[in-house]
Amino acid sequence: MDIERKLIKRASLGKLVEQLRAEGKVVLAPKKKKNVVFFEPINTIDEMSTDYIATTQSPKAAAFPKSDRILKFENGKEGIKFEGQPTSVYPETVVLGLRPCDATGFDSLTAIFNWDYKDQLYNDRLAKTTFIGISCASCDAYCFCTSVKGGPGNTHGTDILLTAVDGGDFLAEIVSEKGKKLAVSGQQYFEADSGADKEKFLANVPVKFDVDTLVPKAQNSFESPVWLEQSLRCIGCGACAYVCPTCACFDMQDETTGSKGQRVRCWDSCGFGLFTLHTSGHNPREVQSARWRQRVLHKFSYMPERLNVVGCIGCGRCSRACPVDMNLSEHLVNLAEA
Amino acid sequence: MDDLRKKAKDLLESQAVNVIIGYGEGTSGAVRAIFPRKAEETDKLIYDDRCTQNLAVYLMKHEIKHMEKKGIVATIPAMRSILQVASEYQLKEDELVILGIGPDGKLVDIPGFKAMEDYLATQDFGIQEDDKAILRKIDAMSMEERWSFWKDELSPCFKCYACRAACPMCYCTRCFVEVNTPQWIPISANEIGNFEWHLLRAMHLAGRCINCGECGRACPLEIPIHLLTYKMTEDVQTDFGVTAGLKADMPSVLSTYKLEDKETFIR
Amino acid sequence: MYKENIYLPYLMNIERVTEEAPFVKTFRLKFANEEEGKQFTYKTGQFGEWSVFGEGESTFCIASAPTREGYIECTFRQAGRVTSALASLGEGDQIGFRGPYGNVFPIEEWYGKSLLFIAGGIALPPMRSVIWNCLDLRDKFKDITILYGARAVKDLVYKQELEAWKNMPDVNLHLTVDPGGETPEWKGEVGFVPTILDKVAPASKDCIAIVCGPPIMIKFTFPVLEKLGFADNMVYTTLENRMKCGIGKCGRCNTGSVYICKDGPVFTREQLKGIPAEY
Amino acid sequence: MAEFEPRIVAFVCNWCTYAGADLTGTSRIKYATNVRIIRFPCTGRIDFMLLLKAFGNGADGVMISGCHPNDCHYTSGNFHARRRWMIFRRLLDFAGIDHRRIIFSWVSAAEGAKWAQVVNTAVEEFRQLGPYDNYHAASKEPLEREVING
Repeated sequence: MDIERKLIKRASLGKLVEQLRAEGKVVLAPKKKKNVVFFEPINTIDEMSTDYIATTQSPKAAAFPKSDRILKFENGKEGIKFEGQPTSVYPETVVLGLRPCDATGFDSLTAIFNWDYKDQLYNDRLAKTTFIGISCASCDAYCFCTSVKGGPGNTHGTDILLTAVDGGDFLAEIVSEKGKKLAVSGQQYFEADSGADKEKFLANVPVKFDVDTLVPKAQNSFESPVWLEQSLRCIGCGACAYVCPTCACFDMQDETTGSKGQRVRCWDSCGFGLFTLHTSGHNPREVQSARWRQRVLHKFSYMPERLNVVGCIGCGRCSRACPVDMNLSEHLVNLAEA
Repeated sequence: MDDLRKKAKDLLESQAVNVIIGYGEGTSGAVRAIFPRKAEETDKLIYDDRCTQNLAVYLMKHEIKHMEKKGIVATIPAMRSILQVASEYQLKEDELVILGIGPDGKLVDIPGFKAMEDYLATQDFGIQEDDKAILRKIDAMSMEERWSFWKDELSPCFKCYACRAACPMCYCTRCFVEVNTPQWIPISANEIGNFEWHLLRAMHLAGRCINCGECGRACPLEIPIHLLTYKMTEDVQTDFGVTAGLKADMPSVLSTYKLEDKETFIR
Repeated sequence: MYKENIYLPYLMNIERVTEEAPFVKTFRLKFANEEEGKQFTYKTGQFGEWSVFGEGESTFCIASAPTREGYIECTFRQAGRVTSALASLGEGDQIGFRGPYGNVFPIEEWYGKSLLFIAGGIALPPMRSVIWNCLDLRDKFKDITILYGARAVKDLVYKQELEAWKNMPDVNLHLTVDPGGETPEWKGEVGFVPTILDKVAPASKDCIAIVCGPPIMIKFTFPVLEKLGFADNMVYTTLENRMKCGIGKCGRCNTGSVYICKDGPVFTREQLKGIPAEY
Repeated sequence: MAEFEPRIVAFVCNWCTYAGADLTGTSRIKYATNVRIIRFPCTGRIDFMLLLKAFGNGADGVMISGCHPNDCHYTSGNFHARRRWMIFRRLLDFAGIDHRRIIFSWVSAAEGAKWAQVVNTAVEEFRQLGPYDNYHAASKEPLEREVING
């Protein structure tokens, strides 16, 4: 579909949010609490923060929440009754203010969740979600989207991409059918394109490495000593994985009260020591270096090989969230130059 | 800083240690832990105001534990962690060389645990004023306000366990949240599960926390969880007169008792 | 929109419980919904996610042979949260089962050849599915040799079936227990599996070896097979790693870029040599 | 409206309070029926986690009772427990969890009458406090929020 250019005034964006809410849609937008920015439901645009490079928490929860019910069960006298989570209750959702890199992140998630077996929970949530992205006018030292074939104004993955242009109004690029539908239902808020030069308003994100060189190198680096060297200071928490927009590893757990309960899927991290522990006590990834290697290679070797997609979008969240300054792009540069 | 580098270099050259756990330059003005294992790498060691991470956490890390003799750049919180962990029989004195750093940022000569105890006895290490102010603010709240405060603070927690990973005292190979027969604490990060996790983690640090504040600093969501253990160190001090991390052979507060322990609530 | 929730298990009724060894039980299971049972098919080598509602899921192989219709069986050792809960259940109770997942033993490719099964301890269950499958198609194969070892006599699983195999004229069965694990009545071999394999020395010509056991047993068995002349592509094994989903999503079981749940669990030794050993 | 009947879980030690409660019964002393007693080998074994679990599963009040100081069957279990409760009680208070809903007592095997009196008083106090709504609300259907918000 051809991208259609429109203009939306800042005030109109607020009215659009009000209309979406009036239609019963959940609008998730960046909200700031201290220095941390989350995607949370908003009622009016005033609640939305614009003061962020990338949000602390990625928008992946829109389609892959930190805890998600798979099924409910009940142990009764006549045996066990269970039913899968009906996905019809998932709300129509609009994610406003995600970055172009974030939108690309759903490619990685989709590749994983649809690898042969199609994951209904994820797909049904995603199908009900519309993404209104906002291009990046600035970046910081952790950003490296341009190194993984992204860009601060990339339209891929968003349904509508807004770019703040002169005077604070937004250039609105209507990218997908979903975007078009939304733009039509709120057509009074979209005006004719002013012809602004989008590129002029985008951040300049330097390219740190060439991903096409990196991937083949990563594929041959399993035995490399870099993993131990890089990961000595890693303390094995899951902060990087939990803020990552493409990390999809999960755990499945049963939670019960009395005779009733539910089976839940919740986020997990390959960085945790017990992630791969066998019941026998044997652990294939006994040490942190093996776990760090798994994290990097999963994104830059295994996913490209098996799913034809690089599992990283260069948002830099992992490095910002890391309590011990494990800087991913720096390590990738090392690897690419090794 | 030159003193530090020189001492580290000497230690590695004389093979008195196999590794130095210290601070180096990180990215974008950040500081990170570095692990020089060759004398020439000691030039990368730094020490300044930005060096706040409690490096004692690495003494418990599998890969580093197995490097046998280690030197560690230890600020006062790190020294206290070392003594505390040693009192729990997790560290041997002869495997460690301390490169002590005083409050003025200068190298202090700490030849052993005894010297460390003596040095710490001369130091002042209360809870920092800003944290103290928040503690008093919470104390002054009504019970309902405190409940709302913590509910609000803990609700974003997604259980990445950075607080646990950053803590030198959280060295269990299997934490109570990972004990699953039965499963006590919910794995999923839900409201009450987050309460249970943080309160019980704090309890497991009762009489052991040395107020380095790493847990709060490590939290990617800026949840002030360190306040829980800070409050508890105050309580342990009030009730039992004990301060953690001052002696290498101090019995644990909660596995000992006194006949005269005074409470007012048992009927 | 995708219609089906891929994590929904089948509800299974426990028809029979067999105590195999200390802490080891076999469940014979029937589909609570007969229609589901009729549509269900699987092949030997595949595994599933077995669940106790309220405790969670656990991964292990289907221990019955697809040639035996109308039920499936699983054998498990009581070890963790789920298997302990399973062990507390009895006939008439219900559990969940998701599957079948993973690849299969290519039995059709083995037609006309001899078969050598080598198993240790609790690793006989995945093998038992293959053994019965092949025995049910006995005339398709030449010699069938089974070498099975356990730590002690009491730890040998499927004791009745071992007896049955012993009495089959066209099956060579060698049982062994580790030194010290024998009882006064023990008539089998005493010694570790690789040692006994070396002693029995089956001919490698036109023979497929299927090996399954603890890592230490595998480690010492492979060189013996090599010595006996078994080519790497004639040696099969089945791997296990911790899993949650069983279908390539949860991110646990991969060893390098190979996912044990999807590319395995059955591998030839030749394939194993080409992948990192994260298992 | 019927009077609110608090649900109470009592964690008691096997050697003193459990025997004491038994004596209350055999002595035909009537007392409030709101208490579900859970017997432990010793107060030293009553993990602090269990208190939170009791509230999470719907209790409005919790009672903990064991041997008087110096009477512990295992010599010092109750002394250890006492230290733990001193700290835990303050921590709960700091977290905004209502420590008035946890009542501690020493009740010996001979104090059947005391047990009845302790329970009756506790029930009355818990009744005054009302149901522990905010804790129960937080523990109920923990995933409902995530499911709705996506």
